Amino acid sequence: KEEESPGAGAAPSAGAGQVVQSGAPDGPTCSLDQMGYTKIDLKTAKVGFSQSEKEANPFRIAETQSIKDEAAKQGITQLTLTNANSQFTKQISDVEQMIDSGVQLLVVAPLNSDGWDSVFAKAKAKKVPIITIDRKINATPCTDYLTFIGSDFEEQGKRAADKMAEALGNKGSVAILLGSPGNNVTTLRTKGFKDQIAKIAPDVKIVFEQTGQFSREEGQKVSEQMLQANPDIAGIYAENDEMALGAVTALKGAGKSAGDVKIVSIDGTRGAVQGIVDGWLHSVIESNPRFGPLAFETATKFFNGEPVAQDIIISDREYTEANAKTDVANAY
Amino acid sequence: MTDVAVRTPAQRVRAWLPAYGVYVAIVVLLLFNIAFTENFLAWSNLRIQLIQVAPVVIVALGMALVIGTEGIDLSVGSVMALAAAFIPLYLGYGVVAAILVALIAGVAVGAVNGLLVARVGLQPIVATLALLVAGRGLALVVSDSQLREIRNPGLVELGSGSLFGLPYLVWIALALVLTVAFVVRRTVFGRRLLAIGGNRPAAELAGVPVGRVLVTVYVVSGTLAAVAGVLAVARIQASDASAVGVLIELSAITAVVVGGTPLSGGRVRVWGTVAGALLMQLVVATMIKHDLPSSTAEMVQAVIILVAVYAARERRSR
Amino acid sequence: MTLLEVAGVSKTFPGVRALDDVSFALQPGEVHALVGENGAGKSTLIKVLTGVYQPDDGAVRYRGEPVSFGTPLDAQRAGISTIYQEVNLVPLMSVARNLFLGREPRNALGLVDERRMNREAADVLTRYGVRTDVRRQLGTLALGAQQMVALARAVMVDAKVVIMDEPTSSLEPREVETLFGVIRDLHAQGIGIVYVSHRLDELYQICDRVTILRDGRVVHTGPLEELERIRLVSLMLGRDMAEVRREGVTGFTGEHEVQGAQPVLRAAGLRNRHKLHGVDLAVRPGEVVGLGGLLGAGRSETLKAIGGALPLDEGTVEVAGAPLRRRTSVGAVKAGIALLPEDRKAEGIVPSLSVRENIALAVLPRLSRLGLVSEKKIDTIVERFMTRLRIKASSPHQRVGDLSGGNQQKVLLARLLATAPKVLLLDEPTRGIDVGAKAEVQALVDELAAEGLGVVLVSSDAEELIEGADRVVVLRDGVVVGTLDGADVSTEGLLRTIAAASSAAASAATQEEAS
Amino acid sequence: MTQDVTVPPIAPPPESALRDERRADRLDRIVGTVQRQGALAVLVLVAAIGFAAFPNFRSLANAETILISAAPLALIALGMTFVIITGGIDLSVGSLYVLGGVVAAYASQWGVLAAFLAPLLLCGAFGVVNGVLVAYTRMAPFIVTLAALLGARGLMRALSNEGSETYLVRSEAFRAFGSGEFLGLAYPVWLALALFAGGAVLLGRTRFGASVYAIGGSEDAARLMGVAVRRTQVNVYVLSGLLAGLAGAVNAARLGSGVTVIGVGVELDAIAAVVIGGTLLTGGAGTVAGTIAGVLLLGVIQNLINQVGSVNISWQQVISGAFLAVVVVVQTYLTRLRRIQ
Ligand SMILES: Nc1ncnc2c1ncn2[C@@H]1O[C@H](COP(=O)(O)OP(=O)(O)OP(=O)(O)O)[C@@H](O)[C@H]1O
Ligand SMILES: Nc1ncnc2c1ncn2[C@@H]1O[C@H](COP(=O)(O)OP(=O)(O)OP(=O)(O)O)[C@@H](O)[C@H]1O
Ligand SMILES: [Mg+2]
Ligand SMILES: [Mg+2]
Repeated sequence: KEEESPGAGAAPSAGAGQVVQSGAPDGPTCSLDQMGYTKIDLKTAKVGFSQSEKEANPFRIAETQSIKDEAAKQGITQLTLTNANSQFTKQISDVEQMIDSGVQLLVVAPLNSDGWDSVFAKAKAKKVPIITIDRKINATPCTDYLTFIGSDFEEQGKRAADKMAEALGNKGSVAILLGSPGNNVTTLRTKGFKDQIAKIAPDVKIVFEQTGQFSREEGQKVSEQMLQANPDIAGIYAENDEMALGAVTALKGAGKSAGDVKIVSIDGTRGAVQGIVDGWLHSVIESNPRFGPLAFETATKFFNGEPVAQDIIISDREYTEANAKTDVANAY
Repeated sequence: MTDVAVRTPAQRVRAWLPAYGVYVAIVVLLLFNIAFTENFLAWSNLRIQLIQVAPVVIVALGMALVIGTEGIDLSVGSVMALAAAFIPLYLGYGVVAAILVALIAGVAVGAVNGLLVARVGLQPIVATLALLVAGRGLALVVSDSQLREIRNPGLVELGSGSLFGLPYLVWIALALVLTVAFVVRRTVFGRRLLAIGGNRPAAELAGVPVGRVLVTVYVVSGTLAAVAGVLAVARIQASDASAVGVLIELSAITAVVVGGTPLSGGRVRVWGTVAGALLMQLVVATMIKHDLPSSTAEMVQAVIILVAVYAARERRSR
Repeated sequence: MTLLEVAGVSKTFPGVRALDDVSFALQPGEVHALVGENGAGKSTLIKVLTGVYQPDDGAVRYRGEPVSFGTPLDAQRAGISTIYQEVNLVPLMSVARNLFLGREPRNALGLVDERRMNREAADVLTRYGVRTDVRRQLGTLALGAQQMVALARAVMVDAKVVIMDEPTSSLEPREVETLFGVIRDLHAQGIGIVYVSHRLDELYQICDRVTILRDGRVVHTGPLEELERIRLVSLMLGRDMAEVRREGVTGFTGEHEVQGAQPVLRAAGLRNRHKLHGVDLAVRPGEVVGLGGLLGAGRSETLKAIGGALPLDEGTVEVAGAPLRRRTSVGAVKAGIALLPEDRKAEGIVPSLSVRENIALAVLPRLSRLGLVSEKKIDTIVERFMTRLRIKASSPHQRVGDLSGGNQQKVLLARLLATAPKVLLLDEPTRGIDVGAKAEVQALVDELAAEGLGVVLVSSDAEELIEGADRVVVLRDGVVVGTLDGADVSTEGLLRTIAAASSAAASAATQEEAS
Repeated sequence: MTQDVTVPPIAPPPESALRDERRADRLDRIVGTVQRQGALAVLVLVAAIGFAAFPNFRSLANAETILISAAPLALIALGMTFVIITGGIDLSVGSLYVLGGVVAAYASQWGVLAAFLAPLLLCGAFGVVNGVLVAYTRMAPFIVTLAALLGARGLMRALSNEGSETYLVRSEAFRAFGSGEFLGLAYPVWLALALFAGGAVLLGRTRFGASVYAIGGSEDAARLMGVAVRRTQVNVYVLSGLLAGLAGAVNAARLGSGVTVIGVGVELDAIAAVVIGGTLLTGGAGTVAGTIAGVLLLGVIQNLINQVGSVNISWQQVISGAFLAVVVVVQTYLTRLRRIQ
């Protein structure tokens, strides 16, 4: 009896897995000996995963699902999941509690890049390796934590800038829909975008930047206000797909038609890719949330004594008019 | 006890300001925008402001009634989410059915709030805090934490269509404002509600069915929040249980208080509440349009709230 | 030297000039009566004297020096101790804490010495006839006992001036005697006392001088002895002596004609843990039944139980033969029982609403159709009762919270009468009401009884009880210990019954002790 | 100070009545104690269940984790207890908590003393503004502190480049305060314990404490009884601001940085803890001991939910909301039992 199709994410791990972009042989590596930790068998080990935000957006849903699926695939039976519900201090105590309860490997999707001192101290004392995914922590790999797997958010911003410059023919005014204030992802995606625009397209003017809190509703509200104050806006850079889709609704409400304003966003959810197919979005830079396979592969290697890279940057795809139609099924 | 009809001009302003301070502030802000904001007077812009303020006004109406009984309803945002969560599940049975289910959810949460406050005797802020937390959780459970896009033409039309040039949303809000104003002013229920807010034991002794009135008030607040939830879905053309209505309780309370309704109960200013919501909408819009960073915007908002409430505060003779 | 003095003081509230060029002087060692009708400005003057309100105009001088107290605390520090009109203590705090608030005994570390405080509090209060666990919450005490705590608190400190705004309004004759003892003592120590009361007997018993206020102005000041009682009343009310004399001072006319033998109210076996232990009461139409007894006898509880405001463990209430099924206030009001609560501030008025809304509150269903109120009908009713009870307000739209105490009481009466009840339960109906209004209220009770209402009257004013009631039921510790009928309804009869019950109870207690 | 007044002798109430009353009072006090310690009772119960059901819950390390995570909220709730007992409310604590942390981390470059003093000064100043506005303008505390919530958060963002800059703690001593232990308990836990002991004395055994209760019980009566109402009100808001700032500093020391993304909704947690602890939101009654039980109860519940393992976060919210309601219903019921006496 459901008439509406879910906007996103019915079959999360079905899509494309992650591909490592860099880091492999030449960068610094880390091994069991280097850290002085002991070998364990992952199958019988207790593993903990700390998610940062509610699984209420496609990215988080896909991320958690991918960890769960891969753990099941590897035959790991003792997987503990916690969710910090966007409260950073809760995440800290969640992780500390998992260490207390004897987990032997931690996979953490950090809510924030700083503030992990107490966790690291505890983990080191108990010799629990920590793999951080999707967001990097400002600390020393191979000492404080094992390794980081994820995208380069600044790079994503730069790529979005490239797309925007291309779409606008290097001139015109652009609005930025920022993510939640203070969030590292927001900071880096903003920095990458602005730096790159300044470098490659000085005639593209950023005339507006307001937070849309990574949510569709706020994205829509802010866009509505923005469109009234800046009727001649040529492009919108949304720091996630949800805000971009909010902006689309706002554009429709303002009587614009598809393609009048070029929208570039980041994430690669199914709804946004469909937006490209429909002509409302110009392009989407992917941020792949399917960390499970890579994370457990890395852990297995590590516990086998092999060296693993200290920084595993995955290569993110991008969706444009050219591939959107064919790849929409791959989006999460 | 001689009546003194003569008042100095200063006294007259002082007597007048508490009741009309919000309107003055609105006019000041309007003038500022007309002078300094591009395209401000365009109908399309004014229309956007009205559309955006409509859900807050609707929620604030219920909040004003609750505050009139010396209560508070923190659960409104979660009720919006719950209503939103039910919509896509029942759209298969038609728009009307889906909306009805959403409203029933609002009635149910309101009834629980009301029973906790009136019969069990919980303090309103705690009872509704419990439902603020649990309600949001329930909404996520119901929606399976998924954002669902809505393509039902009826709902989309409700969210974006107009009648005589005014969006449906605004018509609905207006109708509700008029109804609530009428209820407060002209009905037995309205008077009883104010008496309860003014002195609950006294109202009880005077034969006011306190429990029934309180439950009704919270049910009304829950229902209005559910209406706002439905409208939010229609407007963003998606049901997003995790984001809809977040922190709207604070916006609603601010609108009510800035509009001159005291938190201590016993009085409800319906039009003041509308004005309070409009004022806060204008403040936010002004700051967005002038692209102030969120830090500055928040500090400016803080000051404006204080000034508006200061002007509208109850003066006690000393 | 004058102790405390005001000259040319004025104070205006929105719409009301509460004090108009008032001058007043208190000498050391005198008891100075301050009298006037409800709303004359007595309480306002006291609040101006003690820093609660700032005067618009005029000066306050204390021991010769001009002063301007910013807060009541300043006045207290300077040696002016005040008992304000409504009991102003903190109900949630313990009795001892209330007594010592702001001057708690402290130990060497500067911390509150709770033990000493409780001991001293118990000592002090026993002297005022209040025997209770001082760690109890004050709010659980009867109003009279609370009033005694307030009195003890005010007198405990080394004050130069003690101001009492209607201290006896909820006291028993016995406690009034205690209070007078205290006043005589303070008097002997050369302390100046301002005494406000509507009970004229009391004034003549203990006051030296009197100042009469009317409509915010001083109309007379001088030695009390020289002032004839009738003249005092006429000055207060601003009417001719002859007119006052004709009307007499109490409004009661005597016997009522009981109509019909069937009681309109019958309460049987009312029981509530700790408070009522089986009270029976029957009132016939047109009859006024008084409830007598000492403070804490359970009179208020009996009324509340009948009015549905106190949960009962056992007992039945019938109105005109029909038993009340829903034991709530709502049910009682519907059945035709109207209760005037003792504590009008906490349980009576809705201060934020207007006079009009307050009067209409209980009858809204009757003044409305399909849930919509009819403003016209309300106006009619409100006007009728405002005139009938001579409610003094700047308009029907004035906030009740801003009315004088007596007028608030009248508004409440108006609310009750508007419901056209069959049974009236009046708990201290003339508490804090001026002589004029008191006579009016009393006459009104007569009139209502004549119209066939059953009335239950509780009053700590023995005279009022004797004159007003056809029958007096005497309570003690939640049981009926006697009934006075016909010629027995007299002050002596009342005292005799109470005394007999006391000694019986005392001997019973001794026996129990012995076994 | 007591004047000698001779009071004419009057017959005291009969002994039997007094005895009756004493009996009633004893029951009253027992029920009262249960009610006041209701949170503690529930805490013991819940902990017992945890002990029986989850081996990991039993470990000492887990207890320490609960305590240290609870420390900042405990400090905030302590200040909130004072505010709520006066009949007020302080919504700004969440923002002051973040602001305190950011400022402490920034100031730590000048040493540990600066790291503590800077947030105390700044958040104390916010407390002064709150207090003065509440006490002198008669604006509702709810709205005054709501404005402060916005203002403090705005200021925090302004100081941290719209929240994007996280200052790291530069003082080793300050960092050591956050991570060090004494007798097996972390310093922040000791600090919280000490302040709670101080708070209990302040509230229960000083004239200031008496004024706090009096104002909450009846502001008008307190004023007429000569309580310095305004000064007391200013003081409680300052106290609340100081404690929120201190909580921020403690948290910054523990995390090693001034994290900007925390603190949203902390005021509601603090209010919930205070109310679970038996303090009346209408003011006039409450204890510091109850608050500490309330804070721990919230921490233990969260810990237990995590012990269960993979409870969906949505259900977690449903459970904690329902739990809050149940605890408060039980408490209200006990209070009512007591009032019927
Ligand atoms: N806070 C206030 N605001 C407005 N009007 C007030 C206020 N306080 C008193 N009044 C008005 O001032 C007048 C004097 O009141 P006040 O309380 O002094 O009378 P009173 O002589 O003490 O009467 P009572 O014997 O009934 O206690 C009344 O008309 C009253 O309505
Ligand atoms: N002298 C006293 N000292 C302490 N407590 C008292 C005293 N007298 C009464 N009480 C308390 O008052 C309560 C009962 O008061 P109640 O209201 O029934 O009195 P009442 O007969 O209605 O008198 P009133 O009409 O003055 O209120 C009991 O809880 C009793 O303990
Ligand atoms: Mg008076
Ligand atoms: Mg009584």
